Amino acid sequence: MPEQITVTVKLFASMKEAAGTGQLEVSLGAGSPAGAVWGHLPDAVQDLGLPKATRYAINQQWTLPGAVLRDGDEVALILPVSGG
Amino acid sequence: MPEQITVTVKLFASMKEAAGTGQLEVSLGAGSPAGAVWGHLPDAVQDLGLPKATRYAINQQWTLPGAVLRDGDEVALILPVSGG
Amino acid sequence: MSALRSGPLDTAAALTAVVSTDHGGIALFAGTTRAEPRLREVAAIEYEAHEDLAEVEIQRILDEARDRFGAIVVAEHRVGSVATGEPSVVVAVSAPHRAEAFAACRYLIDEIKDRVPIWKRMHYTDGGTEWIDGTGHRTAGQPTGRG
Amino acid sequence: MSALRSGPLDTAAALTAVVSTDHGGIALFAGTTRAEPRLREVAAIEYEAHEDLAEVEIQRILDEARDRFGAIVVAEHRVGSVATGEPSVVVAVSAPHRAEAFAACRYLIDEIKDRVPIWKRMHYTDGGTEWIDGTGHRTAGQPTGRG
Repeated sequence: MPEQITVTVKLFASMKEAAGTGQLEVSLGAGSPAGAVWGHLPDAVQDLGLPKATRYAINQQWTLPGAVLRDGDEVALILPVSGG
Repeated sequence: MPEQITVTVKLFASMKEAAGTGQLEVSLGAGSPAGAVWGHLPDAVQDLGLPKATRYAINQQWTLPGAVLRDGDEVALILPVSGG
Repeated sequence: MSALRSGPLDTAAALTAVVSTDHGGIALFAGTTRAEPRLREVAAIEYEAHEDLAEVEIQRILDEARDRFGAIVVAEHRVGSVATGEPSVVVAVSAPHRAEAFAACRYLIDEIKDRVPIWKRMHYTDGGTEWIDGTGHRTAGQPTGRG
Repeated sequence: MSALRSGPLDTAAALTAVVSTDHGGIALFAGTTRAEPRLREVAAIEYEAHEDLAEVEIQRILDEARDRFGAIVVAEHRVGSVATGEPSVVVAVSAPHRAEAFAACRYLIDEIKDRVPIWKRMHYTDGGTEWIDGTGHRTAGQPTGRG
């Protein structure tokens, strides 16, 4: 079992714009929760601040920020939505 | 002032069908209320019974059964409605 | 403009009629004729109106909805025979926000059904007819076991 | 069938899609882009979705409405740029009666707005833009006195 895992982080809206891309590869310690990806994002994204109501989806399933990531997962940061 | 007045009674739905016409002339005593026209309608109409929720309109304005009729008025018997 | 129609209602035109760049929501309701095959199958519904009073009353209801909800509103009701699946009435509104749009739309259809002098006569596939006007008057069709 | 559309929504087709001779009521809601000339005038709204998750979530909401209200249901949402006055989302339902039709229609639009991962970015006529996603991120336009 590797000590580091790599996950794909999907970004949208202002975070996608700040990152200049909608998709980033992030390496972090095995056993890290979904919420831990935030600390690995570019400064330009972190400068936006993380809205309290942000939700997480792993592999297109809603999850909680405490859900443990596995190598190869796709984690989406779902900012407060405004469709409709 | 005449002792008798003549009003036009407008009938709809099953009452129009029973009367064979949508419009009848009715003569009744001066000072009669709208509700009094019922007793002057043909037996075929009266056999249907007067539904409790029937409303009245005089000259296309809603009114109460106690409203006094004047000569030449048009009285409509508005059975419980079922449009829509 | 008359709210009573002897031909098919144009629901798409009702939507178009209420579009506004001031308004964030459009709501529409259409009442359609149900076939009711498990009760007594309906072939068509015939609508009869006190036309003058119905026009006045529908306009009054439209004015009320416009005033109460700040809505743009339209309503049309069929008279004559309406086949199953076809709309007999359509109301459409636009309003600044979603909540007013739903409230105005509901107000229109509820008040039209309660207040406008229009009656329906069911025409069943068994040949019978029935006025829905509080008198219970009906003509017999073939026996259906429902009386 | 995909619920996300990059071109104009066809509200008339949404009505047609839910017609049923088993159902007595059709309800539709469309969300449209407001110009807001008295606040900061809007030229267009751009919608961005997490497309895969949005499709899944809209289908889930449609299933819920179908089960709860016995309704036939459709929903479509724009992605990309939507001009003022145009619909960005449309939901339509048919149900046995009026009350369920309104309830199902309201359920669809409320849940879509709450749950589906779609974000809007305002494009103002002064050239500025603003993401509506909880971050308050905006680009400046010409001064408007609103900050």
